[in-house]
Amino acid sequence: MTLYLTESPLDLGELLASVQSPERGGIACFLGTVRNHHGGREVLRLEYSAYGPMVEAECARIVAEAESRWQAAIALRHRIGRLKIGDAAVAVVVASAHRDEAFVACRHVIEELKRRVPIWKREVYADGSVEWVGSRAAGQQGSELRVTAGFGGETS
Amino acid sequence: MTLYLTESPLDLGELLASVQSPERGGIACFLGTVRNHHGGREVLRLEYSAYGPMVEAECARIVAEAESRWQAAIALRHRIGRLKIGDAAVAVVVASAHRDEAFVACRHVIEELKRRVPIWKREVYADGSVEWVGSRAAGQQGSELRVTAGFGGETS
Amino acid sequence: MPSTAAPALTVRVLLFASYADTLGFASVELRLTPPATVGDVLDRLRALPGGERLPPKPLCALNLTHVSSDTALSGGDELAVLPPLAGG
Amino acid sequence: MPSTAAPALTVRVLLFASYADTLGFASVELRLTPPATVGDVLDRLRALPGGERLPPKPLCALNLTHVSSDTALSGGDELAVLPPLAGG
Repeated sequence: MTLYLTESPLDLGELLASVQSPERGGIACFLGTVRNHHGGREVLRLEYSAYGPMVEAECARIVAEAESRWQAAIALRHRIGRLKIGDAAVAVVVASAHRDEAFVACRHVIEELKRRVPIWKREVYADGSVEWVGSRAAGQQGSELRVTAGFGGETS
Repeated sequence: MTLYLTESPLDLGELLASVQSPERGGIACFLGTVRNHHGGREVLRLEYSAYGPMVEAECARIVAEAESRWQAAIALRHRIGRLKIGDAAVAVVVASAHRDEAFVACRHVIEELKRRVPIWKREVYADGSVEWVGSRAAGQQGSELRVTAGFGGETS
Repeated sequence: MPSTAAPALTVRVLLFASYADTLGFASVELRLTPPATVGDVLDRLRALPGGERLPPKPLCALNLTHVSSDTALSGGDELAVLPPLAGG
Repeated sequence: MPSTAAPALTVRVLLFASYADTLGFASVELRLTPPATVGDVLDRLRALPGGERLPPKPLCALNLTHVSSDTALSGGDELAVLPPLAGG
């Protein structure tokens, strides 16, 4: 079974090797790396966490859909845990007979990953603050949420 | 001075390292590799040749145009000489602050290279024939040309 | 529990990232009276301290698949309430 | 050469790939009577054995830059006639 999540540094060469073949002449890749700024603030480092079993299931669905739609071989890997500035957080590699399919499928996979795959990012800023990325914005997913210290809730 | 042409195997890691920086979080790459078929025929190997000085000049123009237009750092390398099936012939790596610019610029650079950069490819087929790719088609660049054995022409 | 009621169904609820911080726990077993939907679980969560901060329509996944809030629940289901995604 | 003519200009012409095979040479110094254009060089090439196989409008580059066939030539120019490109 393919593991889409890893705590190790991403190895682009390994992903390339897993999709290359003599029939596939066009290979498009995307690497998302940790930037030193976000929303105008200086980022020191960050930590990705995930709902692991669902990441595996959802990535498998995204890859299967795209491989079938574009006749491509696709490798996808997301790193979680603590990452430094410049570290690669996500890698997508798509090999197809022609470059058009490879580019379109590669773009599609990263967009779908961002839209559907349950991974979260907590950024540590130079001013000492820490924030879950995406949780401040009052976007379609809702109201304002702020990080609070835990309390011992219970139900049932 | 950057050399865009090489006779050595392409090193994607080296190209990546040359464009990555803490401000650039989106990296799009394209690798074109030698396929084992073309136009329905089985390809055994091929040889790329080039008008070297113009390749350097035209690639520099393409890269400068795209870096300015998309605020990106771009690495571009084309291999010439004899290549085997599966060898990478061309590599484009684009790093930008965001993935949208990286994808669009990467696609643009490979399309412009194909349209503007003077490189030629001679394919050796399984049936023993040898052909300059693109020279059989009666496209916009003209009439039918067939490879003929040399003769000692002279002028002036 | 009244003997006339349908047997309660138990659902495992998972919270992540900012939602786990906000409600102060990452998982809970909830007992619900059938028929129950994803929305019923969200209502239960909203009644807890910090639960008022959940958005009107949070992303939810039932047994590892995205679902809408009117999806029906069965005993043994795993329901995850997902804060805004930030992968990539 | 008649003494009334303007001094001839010399242009270095380069052929590549299938064109070099077709005409049987890869470079030649051509002397032309000014004013001369890229098209004049192409006409001279077409008069050579194999030259009839050049397409009506081949790609041309003058001093490493793409040009059209009506571009004027100067002494010392390097004109390359480029078969259909096949890089990438």
